[in-house]
Amino acid sequence: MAKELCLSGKNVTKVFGFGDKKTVAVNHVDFDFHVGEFVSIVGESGSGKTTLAKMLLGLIHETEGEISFLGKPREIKGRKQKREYWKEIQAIFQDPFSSYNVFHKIDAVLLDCIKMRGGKKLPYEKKVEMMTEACSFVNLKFEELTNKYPFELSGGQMQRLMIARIFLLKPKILLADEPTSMIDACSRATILEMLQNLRNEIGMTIIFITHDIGLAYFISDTVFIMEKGNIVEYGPAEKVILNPEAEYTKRLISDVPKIHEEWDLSTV
Amino acid sequence: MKHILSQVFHSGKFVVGFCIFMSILLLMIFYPIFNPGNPLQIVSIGTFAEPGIYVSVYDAVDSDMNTLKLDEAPAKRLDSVLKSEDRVKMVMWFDAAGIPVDNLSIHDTEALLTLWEENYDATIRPEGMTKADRNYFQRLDGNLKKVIVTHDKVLARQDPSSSELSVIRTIEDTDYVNIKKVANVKRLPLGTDNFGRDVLKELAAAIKTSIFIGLVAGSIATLIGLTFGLLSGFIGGLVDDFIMFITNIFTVIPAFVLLILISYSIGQDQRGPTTVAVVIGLTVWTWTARAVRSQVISLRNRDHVNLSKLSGHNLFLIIFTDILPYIASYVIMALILQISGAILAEAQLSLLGLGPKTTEVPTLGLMMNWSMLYTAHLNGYWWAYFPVILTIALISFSLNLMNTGLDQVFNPTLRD
Amino acid sequence: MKRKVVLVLCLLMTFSMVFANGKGDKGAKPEEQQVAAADDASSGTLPRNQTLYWAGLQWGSINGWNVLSDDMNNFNVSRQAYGTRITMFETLYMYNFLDGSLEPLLADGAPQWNANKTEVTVKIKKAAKWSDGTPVTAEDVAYSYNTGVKIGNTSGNSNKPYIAAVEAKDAQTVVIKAALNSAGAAKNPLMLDNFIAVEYVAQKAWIQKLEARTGGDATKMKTDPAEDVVYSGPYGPYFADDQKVVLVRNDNYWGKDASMWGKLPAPKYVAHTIYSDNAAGEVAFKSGEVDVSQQFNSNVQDLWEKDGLPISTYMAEAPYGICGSLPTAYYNLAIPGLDNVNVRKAIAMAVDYDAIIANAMTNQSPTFDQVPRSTMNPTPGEQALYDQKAVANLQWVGNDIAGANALLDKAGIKDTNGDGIRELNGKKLSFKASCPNGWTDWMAAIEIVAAAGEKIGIEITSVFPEWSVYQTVITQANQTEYEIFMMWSDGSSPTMPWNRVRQLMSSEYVGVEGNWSGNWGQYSNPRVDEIISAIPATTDAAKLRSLYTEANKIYLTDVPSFTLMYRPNCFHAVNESVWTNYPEDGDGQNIPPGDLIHGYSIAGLYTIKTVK
Amino acid sequence: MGKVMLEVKDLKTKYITRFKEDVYAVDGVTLQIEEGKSLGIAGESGCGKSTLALSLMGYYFAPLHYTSGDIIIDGRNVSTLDTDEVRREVLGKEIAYIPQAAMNALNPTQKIIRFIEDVIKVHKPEMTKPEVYEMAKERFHILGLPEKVLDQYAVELSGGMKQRTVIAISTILSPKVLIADEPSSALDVTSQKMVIKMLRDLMEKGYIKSMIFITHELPLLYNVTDDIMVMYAGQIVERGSAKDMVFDPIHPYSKGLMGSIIVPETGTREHELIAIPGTPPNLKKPPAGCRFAARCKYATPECKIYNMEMKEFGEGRSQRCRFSVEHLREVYANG
Repeated sequence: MAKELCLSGKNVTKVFGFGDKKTVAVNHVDFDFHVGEFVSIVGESGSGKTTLAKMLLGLIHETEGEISFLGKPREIKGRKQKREYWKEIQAIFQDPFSSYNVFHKIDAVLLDCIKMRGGKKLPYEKKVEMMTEACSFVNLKFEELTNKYPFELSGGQMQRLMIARIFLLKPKILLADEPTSMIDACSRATILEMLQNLRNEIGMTIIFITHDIGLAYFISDTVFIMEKGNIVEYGPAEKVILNPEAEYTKRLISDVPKIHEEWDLSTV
Repeated sequence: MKHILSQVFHSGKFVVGFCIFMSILLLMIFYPIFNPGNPLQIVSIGTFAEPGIYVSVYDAVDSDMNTLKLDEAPAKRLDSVLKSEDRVKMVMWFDAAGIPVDNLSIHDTEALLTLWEENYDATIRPEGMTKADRNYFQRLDGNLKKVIVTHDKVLARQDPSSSELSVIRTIEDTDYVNIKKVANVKRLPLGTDNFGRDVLKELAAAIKTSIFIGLVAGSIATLIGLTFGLLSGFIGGLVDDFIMFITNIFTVIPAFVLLILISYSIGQDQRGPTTVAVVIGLTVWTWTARAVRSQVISLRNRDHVNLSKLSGHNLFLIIFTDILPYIASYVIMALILQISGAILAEAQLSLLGLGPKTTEVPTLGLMMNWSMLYTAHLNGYWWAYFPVILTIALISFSLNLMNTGLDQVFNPTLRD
Repeated sequence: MKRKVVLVLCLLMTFSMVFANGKGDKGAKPEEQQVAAADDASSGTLPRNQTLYWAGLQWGSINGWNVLSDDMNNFNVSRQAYGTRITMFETLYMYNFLDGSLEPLLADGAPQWNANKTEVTVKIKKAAKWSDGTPVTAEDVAYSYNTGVKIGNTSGNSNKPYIAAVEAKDAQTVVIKAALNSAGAAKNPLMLDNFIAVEYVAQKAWIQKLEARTGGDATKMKTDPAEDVVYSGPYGPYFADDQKVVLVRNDNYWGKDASMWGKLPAPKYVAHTIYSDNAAGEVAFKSGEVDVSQQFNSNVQDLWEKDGLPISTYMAEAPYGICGSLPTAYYNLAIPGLDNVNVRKAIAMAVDYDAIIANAMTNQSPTFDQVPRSTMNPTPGEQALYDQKAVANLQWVGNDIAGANALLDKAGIKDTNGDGIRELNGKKLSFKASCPNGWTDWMAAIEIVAAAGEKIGIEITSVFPEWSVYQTVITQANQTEYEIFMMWSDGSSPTMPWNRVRQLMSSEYVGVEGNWSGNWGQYSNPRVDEIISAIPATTDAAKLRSLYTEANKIYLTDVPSFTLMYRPNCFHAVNESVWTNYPEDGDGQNIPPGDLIHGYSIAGLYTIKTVK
Repeated sequence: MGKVMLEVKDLKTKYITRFKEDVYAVDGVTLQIEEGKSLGIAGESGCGKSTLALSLMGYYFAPLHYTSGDIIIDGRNVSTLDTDEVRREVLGKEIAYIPQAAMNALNPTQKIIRFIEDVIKVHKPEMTKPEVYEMAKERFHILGLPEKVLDQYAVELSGGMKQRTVIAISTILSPKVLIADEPSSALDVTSQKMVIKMLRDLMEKGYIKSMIFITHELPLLYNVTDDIMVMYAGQIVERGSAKDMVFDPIHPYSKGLMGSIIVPETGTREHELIAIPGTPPNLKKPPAGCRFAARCKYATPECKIYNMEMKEFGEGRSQRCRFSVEHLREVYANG
């Protein structure tokens, strides 16, 4: 799958605080994500994966290093540039309950996407059509959702609606920050399936942030393992998970319970 | 919205607070309608007329009279000036003046009065009797003379040029006037104050001013606090540091001291209710700023804000749609507290003589100030200050109660 | 300092008012406690039935006993025009403001004037002795005066222009020579009367001791606390701190000699508890801890009629006392609008004085119906000095809205633009009326003045600056800040009512910086100045009467100021819980209601008895 | 068959909300655990797992209320005791409970040994402080916790260490039953593994006689407990040995649950995930019939009418679906 570069970083670093309180959240990492790739960034809490994600999204600025988008250095200084950039990269966050403005109806979320895609002046019927399509993409019925408030939905439905939002926006890159960690296992499958559909049907690049190495293995093409701000290992999922090289990766895998293999408790 | 309202009105505390506050508001709105006119108009000459119904004597004597034969009338009349302690004192006078009082019962009114009529002499200065006592007996004597003689009273008019008197009518002790027939009857439910103003009317107007001050001061404080809190919390960084520096300065200096200093330096002739309200508003915003800031900081990291950013919304849109609605309940609660605080602050300031310029508008604090300056509290003119204190207490109590009620609704951790 | 105490007390009172939630008297608690504390701290030992307590004369602790000083803040050594306080230091004569007479104290017999009224000779009583047993001599009188002039205290400064010399003829004879004008007559013989009635006599030996101690330095002499003071009065220092001042009777007082009182005053101790404010004093007075109160008790009749307390005033009925001063509202004549006599008169006519008297003075003042307005006190003596009939058509009783409106309309001062406010020369008539903040009776009066303006189309707003600000402004010569403002007039004294006419209208105060004396509105009329200079030298009663009548005619015509109420020289209410037989109206003793301390009212100390 | 340590018969408990509505969170649970055995409870959030854990202690406080049923610990029925007796005689001694965020319950201003002293004081007041210290030291040593922890403050410990310390403190009196409600879900994988090892040690060394382990992480459950019980909407839908449950689930809900297991090992990527649409029913008004019927893709209209009881169908296995085991196996095999 040698494809063109979508997002890449060189020496990307993020430092929080000054002096004694200085913490290096992301420490000179390099990465290349390709178009249409399903990438997982795996790390435990405090590994800097969420900070990296926010930098990729342009929500926070990198302290050092350079992020390139579609082969060109990313320019997101001004508001306009940011707006343009955000048409190409979007996100789904961990907690569906906090991802919604509880004061807005569900329609508002979707209408906002249509507006962002320049469909502000479309007739309302057209908009409904688009929204219905988006909802059906995530197995939701727009008629049942319209005029409802987010708190009337279950967590799984909310997260699916988030994906519907992405479907409407059709960005080049989707950054999914632990989208299933707050969701029950039964609904998780649906979410994962829809993410795969986004990649397969729209050709989106998906950057999947997770602490669950099993999940990363299950879903992604490429896996990046992060430890304390560093990328300690990366490569195709099969290789990294089944034949890990880095000590950290090995430990991570051995610490996770399995069902077919023996879970060795003596190693702790 | 409807849902929130219905929830709010399910809170017992809120409803009680709301009812109290509404009744105060109703008093404020409707009393002036029933009793129009300038609340600062001086209606009584002299200070502190007691609460009650005042009947114009001038008109009463001209009204149609009915004759009522009431057996108890003379006794009542007498009782109004001759109480049992007066009887005891009369005996004391007889004693001091050396009049034998053997076999005299103080309940034997007739004997007592006869003896008094025969013997009392204002010029006698019995040994050991104080002047206060002598004055007392003179007053008693005067009062007795008025009631024990049941001759008709003659009403006469004086000719201004010749000073001659012409009898208009005689008034008998059985003459009564229906109060409805008297042209001028003034009800003063709370009497008059030191200036002779109708206290209830003034109170209604004062509530209005005080609530105005509360609203203006509360709005200013909330506006400043909200703006600072939003900017500080949402933008962060240097802006946050700077705003928090100012906020801390204001927090460290006790607001009331600041208030006193500012009010003092403004000078009395500049202090209208609006100025006082602005000054109060400018000194008490810190609490709101801090509360809003901490709320905003926790909200700032919520994903829906991030998502809103990713949707390309600008700062103001995000603040207005994604931040403000979330903190609206806090802000409203803060506003309620600020209003109640401002009303109290005005009362305190005015009590110290630093309130709004007097006598253009009444405020609750000014009413207290005046009644205190006239030592109403030492002399038992309760109607001049107690209703004011009660009103202040009720306003503050009801607002705080509403706030607690809202807190229960908006802040689920306090739910049981 | 006092302000702070007041502040703290106000706060305390607020709290007690708010939390006590009810009964009016609960608010009094802090004061009561304070009083109780003061009692325990300093004078639990003073036997109550041998002590006479005052209230309302002493605020803050005393600075010492120095009779030559002006700032001892000591109610026993301070000078009052209507009768110097003579418990400790004495004057030659005692002034009686009831009838204006002079009773000899240190002096023996009436003062002897020479034929052309340029000097007065006073004999000193043989019996008069200092507290150290030495006799009081003419030399003491002369030395006291000369020292006053030398060190420049108030006494010296105020008498210097009118007194040429005070000389001791012999041990018992002192001659006071008036300063003469160009015509060879006394500049102001009234000031000599005043001198012998109000100026203290100090001991020459003690003054010399003081001079030796201070090296004759004027400032040091004036600030010395004089712990070693020698006095001639019936009482001497006993105890003083920030809670209380107590004097003890000198049982060797010379006055028990038959040539003076023939006995000692009744109270062994005279004491003044220092109260933080009027309210505290009032509470103490009501509870019987104070015998004689100089405080203004609003609605004083309530004390006996409602509260049934054994309290009485000099007169049983309103106005309860003898009024001797005229709190007056001055027009600032430099203000456009107020320079128009019709505006001035209209405002003065519209004011509801009955409301002021009922409200501000709670009827402790005769009304202008009872005593028509003039420059005179409401005492019969002063009232007789002018022809009331001649000015009757000029006197107004107030609340004459129709008359005031008619006057303004007639003068063409009308509301031309329909905003309800009249204009004069195109400028709307809008004035600020002020008096010091916290002076409640004056504030109430100013409010009523402001209310009157509204009724006649003149906008008057009330402003109450702090006294510290107020006093600096009004004593400036050309201030334009206050437009209608209140000031006092001096109380009864031998120089009255001449001095009052002068205070109200004399142009000598026009343009004077730091003017504390009078005519703050800067009125100027040459004829009035002539009258003022003529009165003191006039002895012919008819002539005097015509001069006063003319002065009043001018005053009532030009209206440079208008009196708002009559006010007592001092308030005098007594609580008879411990002492009784106080002087009273109509008791034939002719002792004035001067709190038993001012001038001849001290005679009351010899008549009071303890209650059985 | 070993000695029954914990026996629960038809336990029903409910929440009473602010609006006085009843929520039937545990609706007729029957189970038993033998000495030396551990039981895992699995299910989605909102299925009543945590409520069951709370209810099993016999310690009820608002808004949780006991309705009916028995809880018998080692022959003693604790459901009839009042709250005070439960606290004094049962908690800690007979039954210990470790909630999800137990580690945050430690007062940061006290040394660890003080907590142990507190626990002992209630149940064994005769022990002196040095004796307590000795005993704690020994227990910590055996469980592989450093002794110095005893003299440290909670703030000085890492999250994993804190959680292990809490477990050690809770089991210091060697309770007969330990109820662990997601004891490791807030920890990183390494700490999680240590906690699990410690629980295993406690069981193996006999400090606890039996254990109930609650988690939504099935691979963990598979590795920790002997038996697994699946809960749905306040009821148990299936029970069996861990191995049977993971590899041969019978009830459609268990089937779905097990089908969502993802572990980082060979074969995972080829494995197809099973999704269960919808959400668990609102327990204020539990549906008639099979509670899972609304979400079950094999359900027929009858499922929504008939409410089934647990049926045994093999060695220690039982399930609630009205279809036969054979029918279900056949259906699953055909996809």
